[in-house]
Amino acid sequence: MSGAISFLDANLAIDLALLAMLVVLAAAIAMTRKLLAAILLMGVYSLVSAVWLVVMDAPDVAFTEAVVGAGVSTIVLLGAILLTRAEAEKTGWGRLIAPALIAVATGALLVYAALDLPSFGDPTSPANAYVGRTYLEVASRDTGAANVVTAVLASYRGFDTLGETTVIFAAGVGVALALGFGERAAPASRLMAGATGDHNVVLRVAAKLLIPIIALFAFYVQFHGDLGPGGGFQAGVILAVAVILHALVFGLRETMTAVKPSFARGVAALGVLLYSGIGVVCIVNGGGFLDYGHLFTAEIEAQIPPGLLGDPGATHHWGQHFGIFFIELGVLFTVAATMVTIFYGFAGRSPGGEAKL
Amino acid sequence: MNSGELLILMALAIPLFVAAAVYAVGRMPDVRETLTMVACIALIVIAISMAMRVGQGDPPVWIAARPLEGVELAFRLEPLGALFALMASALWGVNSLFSIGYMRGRREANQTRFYVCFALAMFGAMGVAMAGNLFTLFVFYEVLTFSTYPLVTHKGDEAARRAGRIYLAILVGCSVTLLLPGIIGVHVIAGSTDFIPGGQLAGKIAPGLAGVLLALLVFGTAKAALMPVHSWLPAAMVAPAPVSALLHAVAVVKAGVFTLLKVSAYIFGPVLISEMAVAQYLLWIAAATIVIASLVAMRKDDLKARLAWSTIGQLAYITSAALLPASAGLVAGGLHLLTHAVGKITLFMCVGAIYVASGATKVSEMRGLGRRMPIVFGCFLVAALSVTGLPPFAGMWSKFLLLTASFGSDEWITAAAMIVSSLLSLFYLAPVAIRGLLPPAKDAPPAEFIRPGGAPGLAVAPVVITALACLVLFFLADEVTAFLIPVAGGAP
Amino acid sequence: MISFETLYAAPLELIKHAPVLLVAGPLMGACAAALAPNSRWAWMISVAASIFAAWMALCVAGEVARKGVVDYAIGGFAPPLGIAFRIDWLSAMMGLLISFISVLAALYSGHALRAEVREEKHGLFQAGFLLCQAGLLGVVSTGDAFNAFVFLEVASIGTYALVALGADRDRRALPAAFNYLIMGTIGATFFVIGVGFLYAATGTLNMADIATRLVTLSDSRAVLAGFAFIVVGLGLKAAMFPLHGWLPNAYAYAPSLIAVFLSATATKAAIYLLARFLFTVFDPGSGFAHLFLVWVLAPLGAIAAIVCSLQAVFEPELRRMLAFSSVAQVGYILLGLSIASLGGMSAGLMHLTAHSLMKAALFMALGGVAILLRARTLADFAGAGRDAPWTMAAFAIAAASLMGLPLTFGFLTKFRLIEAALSANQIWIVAVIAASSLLALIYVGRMLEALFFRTPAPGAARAAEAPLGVLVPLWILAGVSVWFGVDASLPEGLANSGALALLGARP
Amino acid sequence: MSFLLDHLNYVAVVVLMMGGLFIVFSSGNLIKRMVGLAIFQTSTGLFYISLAKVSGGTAPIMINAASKEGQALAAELDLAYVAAHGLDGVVYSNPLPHVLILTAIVVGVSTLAVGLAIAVRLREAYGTLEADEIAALDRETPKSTGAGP
Repeated sequence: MSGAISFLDANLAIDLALLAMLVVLAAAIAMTRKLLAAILLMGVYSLVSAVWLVVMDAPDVAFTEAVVGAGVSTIVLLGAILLTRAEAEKTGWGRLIAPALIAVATGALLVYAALDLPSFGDPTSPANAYVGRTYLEVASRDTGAANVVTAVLASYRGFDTLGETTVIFAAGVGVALALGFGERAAPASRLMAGATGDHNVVLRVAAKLLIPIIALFAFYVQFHGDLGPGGGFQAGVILAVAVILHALVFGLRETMTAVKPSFARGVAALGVLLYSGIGVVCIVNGGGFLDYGHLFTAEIEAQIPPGLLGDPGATHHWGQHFGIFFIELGVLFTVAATMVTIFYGFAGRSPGGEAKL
Repeated sequence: MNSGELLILMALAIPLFVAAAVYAVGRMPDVRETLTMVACIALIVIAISMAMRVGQGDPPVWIAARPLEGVELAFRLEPLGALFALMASALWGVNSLFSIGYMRGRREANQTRFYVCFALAMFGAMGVAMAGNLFTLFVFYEVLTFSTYPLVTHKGDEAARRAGRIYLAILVGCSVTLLLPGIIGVHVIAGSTDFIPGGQLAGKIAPGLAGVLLALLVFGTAKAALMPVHSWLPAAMVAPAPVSALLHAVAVVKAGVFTLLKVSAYIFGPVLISEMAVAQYLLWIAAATIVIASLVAMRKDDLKARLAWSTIGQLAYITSAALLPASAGLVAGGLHLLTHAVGKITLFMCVGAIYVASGATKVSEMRGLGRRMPIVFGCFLVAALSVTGLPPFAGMWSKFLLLTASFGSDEWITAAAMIVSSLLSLFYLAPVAIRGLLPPAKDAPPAEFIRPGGAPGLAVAPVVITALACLVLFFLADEVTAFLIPVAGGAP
Repeated sequence: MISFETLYAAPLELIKHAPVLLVAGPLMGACAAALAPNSRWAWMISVAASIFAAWMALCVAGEVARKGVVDYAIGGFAPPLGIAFRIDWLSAMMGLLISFISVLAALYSGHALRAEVREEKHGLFQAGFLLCQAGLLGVVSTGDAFNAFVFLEVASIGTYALVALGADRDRRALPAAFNYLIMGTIGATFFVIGVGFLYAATGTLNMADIATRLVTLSDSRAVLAGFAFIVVGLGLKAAMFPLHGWLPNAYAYAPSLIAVFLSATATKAAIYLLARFLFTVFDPGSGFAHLFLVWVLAPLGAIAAIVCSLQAVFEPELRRMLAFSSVAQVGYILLGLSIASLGGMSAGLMHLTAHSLMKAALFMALGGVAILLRARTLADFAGAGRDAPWTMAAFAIAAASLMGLPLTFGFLTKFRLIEAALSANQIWIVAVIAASSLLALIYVGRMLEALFFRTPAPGAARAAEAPLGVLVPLWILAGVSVWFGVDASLPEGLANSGALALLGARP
Repeated sequence: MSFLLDHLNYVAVVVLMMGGLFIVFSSGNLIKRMVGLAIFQTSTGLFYISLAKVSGGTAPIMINAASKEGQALAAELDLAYVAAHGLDGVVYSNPLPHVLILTAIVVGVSTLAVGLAIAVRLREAYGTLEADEIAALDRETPKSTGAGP
C-alpha cells in the first residue's frame, strides 16, 4: 500500500481539500435564498470542480466544465432571473424532511455500494484495466491522435458525440420554440445597460480588440484538439462567447444584424448535418457509418501529399485525421450557433427587451 | 368453402347486412321494415336447413379465424344450438312484425337506431347459437350485450340511462371479472375450449377445481339472471315492449341459460357435473331463486315488472336443468328454453298491445279491458297457462320433463321449488287475463283508450301466432325432445 | 417465422446499413426540417423521414428474420472499444412499432400543427418531433449502455419544450413541462449513475459484454447499486408507479401531436430498456433481480393497474383520464413482464403494442375534434359522437380495445395476460386484471356515454368532423386494432420472438 | 484507516450528488431547482472521473505518440510492461470516463437551457417562479374552461 501512502501525501490532500470546498459550496447554495448568490456560487462550484478535474488528470473535462459551468450556465441563469424576485420563498422545515430522507437514503445506498468499489486510484480496477487501458494502447496507433480523449471521443465513441451534438441542437430547438428567436429584442436591451454604461468608449474599444482574439483562441482550441486538451465543443462555446460579448457591448439588435438568428439556427442544423453526413459518406465509400477509414476512396487517399501534416515520416491515417477534423468542425458549428441561438432567446425575452417594445 | 360454412356465414352476414342496409335507408320506414321482414324469413330458412343437417348428423362447421395460437373463432352446430338459432330467428320475425305495429302505434323516436341494434343483437344471438367453443361464445355474448344497450336506453331520458348503466355494469362486469377468467381457466386446464360431447374437462380436472370454474361460469353468465346477479333484468323494464320481448324471449336471457346448458353438456359433461358438490349448492341457489322470484312477482302490480320476475324464476328452472346430475335434465332444459320463450314473448306482446291501445300498465287498471280487446286477453290467458305448465299447452311438457328429471336424480328441493312456483305463477299470471275478461267494475269503469281503434292489427296478429304456437308445440314436444336427445349423449 | 421477403426489394447496401440509417434518417430529417423554408416543406420532410425510418425498420426486421440477431459496429470498431447496435427480435419489434406510429403521427401533424402551433414555429416543431423519434429508435437499437443514455436524452430534451408549447392553449402546460423535465432528467441521471457502477464493476459499457462479466460477480454491492439506480431511473422515464407523477399533466396539456406520439412510444421505449437490462444484462434468475421481479415489479404493476384506473374513474378531464389509464396500462405490461415466463413476457409485449395503437388513436381522435371546440371535460365533449360520427367511431373502437372488448386487439392481449397468470398459478394477478378491467369499463363507459348518449348543453360549442388529414391516420390505427383483434398472429409472432430474445440472450 | 482513505473520495462525491438532489426536491423556487439539478449532474460526472483516476497517473495525452518511437512502442506493447509502467513508461489515467463525462456535461447544459427557457415562460404566464404560488393559481382556474389566460 506504500504507493497509495506516498500518493496520499501529495495529491490526495489537494484532492480532498478541493472536495471539501465543493461540499461547503453545495451547502451554501442549499442554504441561501438569494438567487443571484446561488447562481454565482454555482459558477464558483464549477470552477473549483474544474480545478479538481485537472488534479484528476482530466484536462479536457476540466476545460469543458470551466467554459460551461462558469460560462454558459451562469449567463443563461442570469438571463433567466432578470427582474424576477431575487429572493426565493422560505421553505418551512417541515417541507425539508421528505427531500432530506430521500437524499440520505439514496446517499446511504451509494456509499454502501461505493465502499465495495476497488480503492481509489487502483490501476488494476476493472474500470481502469479493461477497455480504458486498451484505448491507451491502441488509440494513437489507430487514429494518430495524441490526445486519447479526443481519439475516443471523435472516433471510437464518435456516435456518442454525434448524439451529444444532436442534444445540443435539440436544446437550441427547444429554447427557440419556447422563447422565440429574440425577435422581441429591444435596440439596446436593458440586459446590456445593466452591464455597461450605454456609451462607454473604453469598453467598446477594448471589446473591438478582444473579440477577434477570443475568436482566434477558439480556433486554436479547435484545431489543437487532437494534440492537446480542447476540441469542437470548447471552441464552439468560446466562439459563442465572442458573439455574446459583442451583444453585451454593442447591443443585441446590432449583433442580430451581424449574426442573424435565422443564420445561427441554420448553422446549428448544418453542423449536425455535416457530422452525420460524414457518417453517410463513409457508407457511400464502402465502410460503416462514421468509419473514417473509408472517408476517402483509395484514389483520393493516394493524391494526398505525405507531408501534408508536417512530419513526412510518420505513417498517416488520412481518413481518421480528416474524419476527426470534419466532425469536430460540425460540433463547432452546432455548439457555437446553438449557444448564440439560446442567448438570443433569453436576451430577446429579457424583460428589458419587452419593456422597450 | 363448403355448404355448411356457407350456411353459417349467411346466418351471420344477413343480420349484419340488414343492420347496414336499415341504417342506409333509415329515411324510408316502409323499405326499412320490409327489409327487416325479408331478412327474418331468409334467416328462418337458413336456421331450418341448419337444423335439418344437424338432424341428419352432418352439422355445419366453420373455423372462421385463428386470433391467437391455439385460440379459434370457430362455429359448430349441434342440437341445442340449432334449436336456439331456429327459435331466435323465428321469434325475431314475429317480434319484428309486432315492433312495426308497436313502434308506429306509439310513434316512437329513433326507430332506425332501434331496428339497426335489433339486427345487431340478432347477429350476436346467431353467433352465440352457432359458437363452436367457449371463446367464440364469449365474443358474441358480448356483442349481444352491447348491441342491446341502446335498445334498453331507447327512451334516452335519465331514468333510461341509469337502467342502461345497471344493465351494462352487471352483465359486462360479471362477464369480464368471472366469465372470462373462467373461460381462460378452462382453456389453460383443458388446452382448448371446444364444445365436445361428454365434456371438454371430463377426466382432465379434479372435481374441487372444476367446482370453482363452474361457479365462475354460472355467476359470470349474468344473462341467466341467477340470484344474486339478476337485478339488471327488472331494471331493464324501462325499455319498450318489443325490446322486453327481445330481452326475455328472443335472445338475451335465453343466450344466458343457453350458455349454461352448453357449458354443462359440452365443457363439464354430465359425469363431472354429477360428481361436483358445487353443482349441488348452485342447485339450491337456483331453487331459492325460483321461489323468491315467484313470491316477488305475486306482489308486483306493474305487469311488466311481474313478468320480469316470473322470467327470473323460469330461467332458474333451466339453470337447475343444466346443473342436475341427470343428463335428462339437459333435454328438459332445452325444451323449456323453447316453450318458455314462446309463452313469454306472447305475454310481452300482449302487454305491449294493451299499452298501445289503452296506455294501461298496472294490473289493477286492466279490469274489464278484455271486453274491448278479447283476442289479446285470450292469447294472454293461453300463454299464461302455458308458462304455468298446464295442458294442452307446450309449457306442460317441459315442466313435466324437468320434474321427472329432478325426481329421477333425487333433487327433492328443486322439484319442490318447481311445484310451488308453478302454483304461484298460476295465481299471478292467469288472474290478469281473467280479471280483464270480467265485466268492468260498476264503480270504476276502465279508462278511455288512448287509441280509439284499439291495438293496431300488426300488434295483434303476432300475438295470435305465438299463442297458437303454444298450442301446436304441445303436440310437437316429442319431435323436439327426440331432436335434443344427442345432447344428453356421452352420459351413462 | 414471420416472412419479410418482400422487403428485399431494398438495395442490399441499404439493408446492410439499415440499423444505423434507421436512426440517422430521422436525425438528418430533423436538421432539414429546421432549415425548411415554410410549414408545408417541414411537414413533407417530416413525413418523408418517418416513412424512410419505417422502411429501414422493416429492412432491419427482415434481416433479423434471416439472421436472428443483427450486429452493427459503428465507426468500424468492434465492441467493447466501439459502440455497436445489437438488434434482436425485441428491438426489431419496438423499431417497427415506433416508426409505424411515427409515420401516422407525422401525417396527423400536418393538420394538428396548423391548428395548435404558430406558423413560424412549425419547422422547429417538426425538427423536435423527428429528433424525439430518432432518439427513441436509437434507444431500442443500441447495444451500448451509455449510448442508450445519450439517445434517451436526445429523445427527451426536445420534447420538454414541445410539451411546453401547449401553453398557447392552456398555461398549465408550462408547469407540466417543467415538472416533466425535472423528473425526466433525474431519471436519466440515475440511469447514468447506475451505468457508472456497472462500468466500475465490469470495466465495459457494451451491454452484452457487461452481461458476460456480471456472471461471475452477481452478488457484488456495486452491481446491486447499479441495478437499483438503473431500475429507478428507467422507472421514472417509463412512468412506473409511483414514479408517474409527471405524466398525466404532461400528456393532458401538451399539443395533441405530442400527446399522440409520446403516449404511444416514449414510455414504451423506457419499458423496453428496463426489460433489456432486467432480463439480458442482469440475470433474472439470480438473487436480487428475481426478488425485484416478484416483490417490487409485480406489486407496483398491480397497484398502478388499480389505483390509476380509480383516478381515471374520478377524473373530470378527458385527456387526463386517458393519461391515468396509460399509467394503469403500463402496470399491465409490467405485470406481464414480472411473470417472467415466455407466455407472460409475450403477453406483456403484446399489450405494449396494443396499448400504443389504442392510445395513439384515442388522443388523435380527441385532438381531431378538440382542435375546434376547446373541450377538456366530459361535459364539453357531450354529444360529439353525433356531430363527428367518423372521428368518434374510431375513438369508440380504440376505447373498446382499451376496455378489452372482443374483436379488438386489447381483448386478445388481456386474454393472454390472464392465461399467462393462470398458467403461472398467480391467481392474484388475474384478480387484479379483472378488477382493473372493471374500472376501465366504468371510466370508458363514462366517456362513451358522454360522447354518444348525451346532448350538448345549449349554446355549447359543437364538435365538427375532423378533416381527412386526421381521419386517415386515425382510421388506420383503429383498423389495425380491429385487424389484430380478429387475427393477432403478426403481433403475437413478434411478441413471442421478442420474449424469446429476452429469455435466450443471456450467456 | 487506509481503507477509508481509499474510498473517501467516492464518499465525498456521493455527498455532493445528494446535495444537488436535496436542493432539487427541497426548494420551491424553479430557478433553484435547476441549479440543484445542475449540481447533481456535475457531481455525477465527478463520480465517473474518480473511477478513472490512476495513482501517480497523468492526463491521457500520449507523449509524442505520433512520432516513430511512439508508433513503434505502441506496436510492440506487452501488457505486463504496461501494467508495471504504463505506456512508454508513463502511467496514464483512464480516458474513457473523461469522454463519457464530456458528453454528460453537454447534456447537462442543454437540459439547463431548456429548463430555464420554460421557467421564463412560466414567469411570464404566472408572474412568479414559486412552485406553491403556481399551484395555487392553477387551483383557481376553473377546471371546466380549457384555455388559460
